[in-house]
Amino acid sequence: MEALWTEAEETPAGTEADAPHVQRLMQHVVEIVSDSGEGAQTAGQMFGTLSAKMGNGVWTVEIIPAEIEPPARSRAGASGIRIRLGHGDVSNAGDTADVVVGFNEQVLYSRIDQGAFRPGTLIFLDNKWASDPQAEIQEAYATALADFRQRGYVVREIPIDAECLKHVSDARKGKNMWVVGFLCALYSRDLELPKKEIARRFGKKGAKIVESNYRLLESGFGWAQTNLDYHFDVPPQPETHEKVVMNGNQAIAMGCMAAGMEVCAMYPITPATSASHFLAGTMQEIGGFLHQAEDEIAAIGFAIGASYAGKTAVTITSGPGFALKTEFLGLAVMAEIPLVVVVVQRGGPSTGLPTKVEQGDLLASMFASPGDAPKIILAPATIEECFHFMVTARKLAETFRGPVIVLSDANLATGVQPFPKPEVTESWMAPPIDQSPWDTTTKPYDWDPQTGLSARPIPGQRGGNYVLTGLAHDEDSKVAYESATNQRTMAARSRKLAALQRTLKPARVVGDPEGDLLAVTWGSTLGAIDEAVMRLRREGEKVSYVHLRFLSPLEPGLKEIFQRFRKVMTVEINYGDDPQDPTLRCDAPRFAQLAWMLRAQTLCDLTSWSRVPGGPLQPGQIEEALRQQLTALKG
Amino acid sequence: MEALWTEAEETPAGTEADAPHVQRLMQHVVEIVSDSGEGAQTAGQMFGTLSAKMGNGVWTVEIIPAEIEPPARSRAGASGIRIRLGHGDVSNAGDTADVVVGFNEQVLYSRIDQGAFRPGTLIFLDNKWASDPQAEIQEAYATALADFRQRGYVVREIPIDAECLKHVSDARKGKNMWVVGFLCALYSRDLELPKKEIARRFGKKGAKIVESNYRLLESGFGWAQTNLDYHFDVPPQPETHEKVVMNGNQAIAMGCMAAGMEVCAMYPITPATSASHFLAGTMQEIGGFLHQAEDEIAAIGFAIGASYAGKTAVTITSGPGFALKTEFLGLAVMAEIPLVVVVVQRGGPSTGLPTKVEQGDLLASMFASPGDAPKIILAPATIEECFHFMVTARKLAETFRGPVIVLSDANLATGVQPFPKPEVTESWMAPPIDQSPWDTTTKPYDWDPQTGLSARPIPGQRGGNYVLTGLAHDEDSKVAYESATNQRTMAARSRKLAALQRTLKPARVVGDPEGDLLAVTWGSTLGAIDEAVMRLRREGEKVSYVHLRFLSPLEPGLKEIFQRFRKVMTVEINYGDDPQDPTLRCDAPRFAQLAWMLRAQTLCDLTSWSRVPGGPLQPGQIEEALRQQLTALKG
Amino acid sequence: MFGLKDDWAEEERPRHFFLEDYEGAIARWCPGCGDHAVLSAVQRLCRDEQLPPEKTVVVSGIGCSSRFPHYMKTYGFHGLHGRALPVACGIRSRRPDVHMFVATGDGDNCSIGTAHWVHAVRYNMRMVVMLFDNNIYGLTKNQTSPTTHRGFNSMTHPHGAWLSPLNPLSVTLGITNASFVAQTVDWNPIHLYATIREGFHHPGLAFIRILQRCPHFTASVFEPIQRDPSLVLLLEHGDGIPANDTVRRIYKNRQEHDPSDRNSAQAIADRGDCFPIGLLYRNRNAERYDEISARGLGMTGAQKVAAVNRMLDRFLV
Amino acid sequence: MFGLKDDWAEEERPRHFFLEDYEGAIARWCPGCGDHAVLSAVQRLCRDEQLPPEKTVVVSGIGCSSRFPHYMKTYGFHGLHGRALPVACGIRSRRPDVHMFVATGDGDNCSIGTAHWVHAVRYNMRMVVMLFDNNIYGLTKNQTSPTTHRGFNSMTHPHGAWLSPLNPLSVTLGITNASFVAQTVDWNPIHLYATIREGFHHPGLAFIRILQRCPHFTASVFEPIQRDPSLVLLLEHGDGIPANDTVRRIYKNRQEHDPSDRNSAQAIADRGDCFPIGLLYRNRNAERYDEISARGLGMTGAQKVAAVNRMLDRFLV
Ligand SMILES: Cc1ncc(C[n+]2csc(CCOP(=O)(O)OP(=O)(O)O)c2C)c(N)n1
Ligand SMILES: Cc1ncc(C[n+]2csc(CCOP(=O)(O)OP(=O)(O)O)c2C)c(N)n1
Ligand code: SF4
Ligand code: SF4
Ligand SMILES: [Mg+2]
Ligand SMILES: [Mg+2]
Repeated sequence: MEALWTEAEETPAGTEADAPHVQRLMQHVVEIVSDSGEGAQTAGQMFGTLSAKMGNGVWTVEIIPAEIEPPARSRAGASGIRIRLGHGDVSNAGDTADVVVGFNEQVLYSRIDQGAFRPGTLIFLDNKWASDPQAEIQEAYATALADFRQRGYVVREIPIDAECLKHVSDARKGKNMWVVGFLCALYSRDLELPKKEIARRFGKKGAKIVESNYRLLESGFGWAQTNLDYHFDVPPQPETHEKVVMNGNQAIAMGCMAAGMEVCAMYPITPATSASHFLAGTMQEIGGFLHQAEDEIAAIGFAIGASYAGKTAVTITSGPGFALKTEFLGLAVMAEIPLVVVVVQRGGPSTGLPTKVEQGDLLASMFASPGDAPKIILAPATIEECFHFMVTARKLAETFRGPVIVLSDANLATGVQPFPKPEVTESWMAPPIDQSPWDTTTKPYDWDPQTGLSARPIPGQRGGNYVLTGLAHDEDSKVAYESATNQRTMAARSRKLAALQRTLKPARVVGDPEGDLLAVTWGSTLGAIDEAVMRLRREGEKVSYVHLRFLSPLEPGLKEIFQRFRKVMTVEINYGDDPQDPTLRCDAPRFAQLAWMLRAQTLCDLTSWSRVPGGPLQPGQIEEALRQQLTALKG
Repeated sequence: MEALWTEAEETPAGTEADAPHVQRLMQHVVEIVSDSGEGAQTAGQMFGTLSAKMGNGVWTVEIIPAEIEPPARSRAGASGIRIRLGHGDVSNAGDTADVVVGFNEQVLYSRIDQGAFRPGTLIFLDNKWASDPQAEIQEAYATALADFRQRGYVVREIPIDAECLKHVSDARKGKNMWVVGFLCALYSRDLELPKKEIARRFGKKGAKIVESNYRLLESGFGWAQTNLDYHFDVPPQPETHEKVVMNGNQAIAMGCMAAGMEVCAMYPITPATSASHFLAGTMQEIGGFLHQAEDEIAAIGFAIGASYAGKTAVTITSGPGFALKTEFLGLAVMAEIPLVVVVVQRGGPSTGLPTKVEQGDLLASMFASPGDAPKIILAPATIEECFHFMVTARKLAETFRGPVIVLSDANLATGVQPFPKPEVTESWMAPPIDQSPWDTTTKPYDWDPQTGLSARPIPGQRGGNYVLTGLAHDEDSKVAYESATNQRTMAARSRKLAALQRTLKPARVVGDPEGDLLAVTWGSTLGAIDEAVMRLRREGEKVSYVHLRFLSPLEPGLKEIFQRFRKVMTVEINYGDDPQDPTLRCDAPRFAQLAWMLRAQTLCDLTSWSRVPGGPLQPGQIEEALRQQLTALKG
Repeated sequence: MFGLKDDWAEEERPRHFFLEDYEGAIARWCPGCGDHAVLSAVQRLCRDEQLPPEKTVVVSGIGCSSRFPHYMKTYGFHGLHGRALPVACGIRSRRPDVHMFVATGDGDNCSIGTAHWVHAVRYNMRMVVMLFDNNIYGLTKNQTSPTTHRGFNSMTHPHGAWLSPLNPLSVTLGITNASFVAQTVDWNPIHLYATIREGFHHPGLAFIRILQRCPHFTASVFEPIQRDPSLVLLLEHGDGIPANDTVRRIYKNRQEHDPSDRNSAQAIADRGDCFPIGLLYRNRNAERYDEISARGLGMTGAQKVAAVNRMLDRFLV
Repeated sequence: MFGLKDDWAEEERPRHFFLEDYEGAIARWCPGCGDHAVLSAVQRLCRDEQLPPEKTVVVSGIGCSSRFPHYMKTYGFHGLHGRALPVACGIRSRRPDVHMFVATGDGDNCSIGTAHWVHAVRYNMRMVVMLFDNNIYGLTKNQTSPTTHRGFNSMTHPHGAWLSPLNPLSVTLGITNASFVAQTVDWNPIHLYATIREGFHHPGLAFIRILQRCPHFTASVFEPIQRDPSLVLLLEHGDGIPANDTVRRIYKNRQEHDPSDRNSAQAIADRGDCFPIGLLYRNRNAERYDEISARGLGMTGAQKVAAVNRMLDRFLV
């Protein structure tokens, strides 16, 4: 199998060292961190976009503060962006930052808490605070600087504010463009593309604004050219394909429309809301609309109503909202109503960490509705899949006549990545509502004995009249109380999953099909696991991975795959007891979520490396965890 | 280990055949089946109570029609009762009926649909329909009679209506007492106790009513004495203990009060409601009250409010209502609020079979709340345990500072069984709200590193002031965003289950500790599995069972137990795919619910015999299923 | 209209619908239950309006009254307790072409469904919402509902309900954008029919509270009103529910009330001394959310593909 | 009161509370956010009433405004979105002794919490409910709420909200057993304080809608009202919210309104031309569910054991 991450041993071809001070790199991680409202995110997006245009692999992810308007210079208030650049494709946000531009020293602490830096991280810090009129600020700055150096970061003070003030009166509104210029110089690029971007973004606001941004850009660029004694270069590879760039929530929203879904019913909840924001602005372009319901229950009820009436709808939510939808979800299973439910997972349980990533809702998706409620569960692994899985999800929902859950997460939701522009075709689109007469010899639940599938009548279809119900019912949708009917109809609904599994390709092993260690993952960790495994393989380790996109039904062949490895473990962003913990002393430790399912299903003795850092797992951390397992296997 | 069911080989001591026509029995199953409103249930309860008073083991269970007032003589409208009598204790409703008294022939069909009869079942049928003025009724009666005989039932027509009319003008109001008299004669008892019961029950309504009931009782008794050529006897064993008799929902309600819980907040839902009905009538006697909330969400919210304020409360519901509570349940886990949640399981998914039993909510109880939400789950197995587990549940909730789910089901809810009168002590009762000053050096979440336990401040406690929150928080209940805190606090909540497990006794094997086949069960199936296993053991089969009362955490030692048997299987009332089904062709079959958990936990290759008949599993059915496994093991 | 098969269809012969075209399964309500009367009123209305059964959808929650769809031979949606309205709104959002009736109970609508009641009334999407108010939870067998009278003994308040009943008319009249609020009784078939008919022709959400007899549990509540028609206040107006002489003969206690006057409607609703029947409030020009939600219906697949491609272009690197 | 340790306690010295005794974590609302003003009003009220902090409980849902409890140094319950009221009712049910404030938002209360809003108002348990109405979802960053004005551009309606706003005063006044309905503005500290104080002394549930500035998202809505006090209608009455001369000087647009007159309160609430502030309705004698729920408090363990035993005896075989 082909890996996502290709890290060549040597410098890329044709880029032999031309100037001694340019360091050529396969990839680099840059962060811009500021107070809220200083525009770090715009700067980062611009830098990311223009890198992508040049042909770099790019992954950007926003750093969002917990409050709406956190006070200036607060430790919890960091607002910013991380941009990872690559010579080839970039599949995740990477490990610790290589370069950081900090607008003040305090905001960096929340990044430090998140483990975003390492000894050696190069920090460019605005030096304005060194001469702040307030003594406490001067002191705080000095203390932090010493602390940073103590931690091994390489700190370089730069006069962002001072330089900006040469061009604008309010530096808070200008620093971000200055930094773009600075980064362009740092990464050995010229200003042609950034200027185009500025013209595109600010053109509407008038020539003066554009002019002033040019000046800031040039100032940052010039300062860096003059004052930096080294530069980096992450050489791009010219693009052949047309690419689009967006975040996972935008991709989900675009996917909904590409699937021809005309109704999205939702209730706002972080980090799912931005998907609906996008739909709210655009859905009328495909003749659809977004319904903001009074609550999550009404949202799924509304979507179910639309689906029943012939327009398969989508509802988008996150954990707490999902909890409220489980009763209706059970109805959709029981009465076989096509429906797409997107869960953008965040940190739990309860309100938890609303803006942070977790993969904590897999088991809730499987089992939340009381009684036996078989449903299809998919998890996209990339931004691109966020788009395409929506098309798949609607089709599955209609073919298998029931709800399909798509598990995304906050990592995908806010991650930005370019991918080939999809070639949308009419076959992706939901057909118009069928209003042709219903063949009255076909019952409303005419379950196929092999697959459990059946066609459904849509209101308006003459002769199809039936009464949908959540009570146990027979083929005619008549309420049925007998034992035999109950057993038979439960089996009919359940076997739809078996039927789907028979159509799936066996799970794919990336790396060798046998070896010492196999990692199993799902969802947004794909990029990181791939990178970690590839690094270890390059060291000669016999490690491979399997990444699952179908969680219910599971992709076939897992047991056979697992048996060919000495050790199998899942890597997940959720909580599992650490069975090594000597204080646990319990013979029923609580497993990470996929591990739980795979143990039950395959009876293989899977363990896990699962963590809940409130952020994506870094490839380096995974590498380290896998390495420990490998060592243990050898030792 | 001691079994519940002791079926001696020979006739009980001291009861050697005295009259040739009296058949002595270890146990017998009687049903009275009528239209709704004919009082069959009162009759059955009376017959059950007086049998219990004499010292018989008794299990009664009501047969409830789906409609409120079903039309007369309708097949779906059967209303009635099953009484199982035993020489010793009776732990379940038994297999098919031995004796049935039918008030008309049509209602018997719904029992036939439920598989309640077998060839040889003795049916006493009111013959009034044979001469009904309406020809169709006469015909329907004749047709059914022929059909019953065809099915191998032994039908005996008796003149219930005609005999009653000799004493009362409206036979519909009298037949039930006549039948009690009839059954007393059939089961060789005298009328002393029944008369006392009549006096007790109807005394308040005046002497005339009592008199008229006496006459009906005597009439039925006399008719049977005169006309029956055989009698049965299920010899009682004189009681030494004081016993109480009630159904499972009443036991839960009584248990709530014995636990000193003063607040029950609920929203009506079958089959949980009757527990709250009982509390509504009685809770003021312990100074408490029942709150009927506007919906299930408000019900659990109200209970959580009361608990937070110092009065650990209970909320009682069933599947669809439970689905609505899962968001609040997650809050109770996250913020560590003691709370007792009773789920009286019914047939699912969705509205399903609202009055029928299922064990379908185990996995929903485990996993319904998004994120990692560890909680304690108990399942009582008997009516007696319904009572006592409430006392345990409140204590666990307070000690482990979180929600405790008690999984009952419709089988326990409506089953009636005598058990030793509990000796209530003050130590069972919740203490008054602690209002002493809080030691301010103790943080509101001062997690013990070994157990995760902590004491909680109650509003009113000076110095204890804290702000409870569902956001991720630290020891001070302050909102915390850092990785490390999130990992650490998740672990603190999770390890409470490990700590509890360390205090539990290892799971108990009933039968030999090793052998061919081990059945694993939970909840209301205990009586039936015990009976089935004991029958097989008496035949020499090497079969044992383990019955689990703690589902989360699981009772310790299961893996070791399982490894000592050639085959381990769960027996459950819920749906699992039949892996033998040749049309399934899928390598990820869907398991029965306990099987899912045990496979993941022990990695033993458990299978299941799980069914969703909308009724309790009969011991004979289980016996048959186990026998098939045994045969397969041998073959 | 859509789809393939229509092209092959024979010339459509004119259809005429009879009562039996709307008669589904045999109604399993108790004898004397008011639900029977409402069922026949709706079936008659469908017949009189000649609604194609396949173009008619009846939506309900859970409760005795919510069994309603099973007894109609139209499309039906017997959903979840309290959740009829979100489903009905979802259906209506993209189906301006179907006729829609909603059956809900006092527990279904005024207890667990309260949030949807308030918001669906505000959305004002075209549908007839019939609140079957029997002052009790019927299906679950006799528990207090929000409209149960103070002191009434139910299974959850065996010593008498604690609070005075919630008045569904007052609440509905308090909801911004409410556009049609009426009350009727199940036991006067003429007024019942006239009220539902008026609701059916209303361009928006018609909220009709039906005082519904439950002889099984609340006979003591409804028998007195039925026996003593002077407890009922008949609202009359040229733009109200038309009441013929038969109705007027029974209900001598009458009041002229202009249904466009919301404040006086609120005063009438709050009167504790009688049961007003008729039209309390109507505003034919209230904002309608279904007019917004149905925009863009009928866009073709090709048009959608083009639109999606245009949007994707905005994301081009 | 209860418990053991009390017996060992030293003689209690008289306690006096200062503002800082109610000051919790530093408030993290945006600068200029109206929530700050409400926080100080409540803290001042607590100080003026000398409420023991440990006897004061602040309950909230989720939203910017629902962060309120964190900024108080009392007991607090920051629960789930929309669910402050059930929790508050549960607390009150067995705790007549604590003082209770509820902080909720227009999304929290009027959207997801609608059912609890209606029913808690009906239960009328003693507590001060403060609806922070900023016409927007603040915490989740700018989505339409039920009280958002038609045409307002939010993230979920970037082309303008479709419907006219729900009026929380009208809805509350429509709820049977509502006993205290008032409105005030965050930017007049005197009126704000007087209103909350009046609510605090109300024997029942005091519902106070506070027009709350959200400079971050709805500055355009509140700035005009703040700038032009003639848009506000000051309700005056001997039994209303006392307004001193400072307040009367600002709000020249005034009306005498008897808060016992519900129907005229409804008419005032429905006026579209101004923002009434003051007391719309008060009934000190409305039924109170907390008087029922607290019955039997303080029964001893021994009494309970005896009661349970008596009940068990009824089940004796
Ligand atoms: C979530 C949920 N909670 C509770 C129930 C149980 N339940 C079914 S119907 C009903 C109340 C019915 O009362 P009402 O709405 O007044 O209808 P009626 O039977 O009186 O016509 C209840 C509580 C349920 N089905 N689902
Ligand atoms: C069940 C659930 N759904 C959605 C959310 C997301 N959410 C948090 S606050 C909020 C709205 C806040 O608006 P409002 O109540 O008006 O308070 P404000 O922030 O304006 O003070 C939403 C939708 C949530 N936390 N839980
Ligand atoms: S219980 Fe009442 S509402 Fe239900 S069917 Fe019977 S009479 Fe009608
Ligand atoms: S977003 Fe609005 S409501 Fe929230 S803190 Fe800021 S100003 Fe206040
Ligand atoms: Mg009702
Ligand atoms: Mg708001």
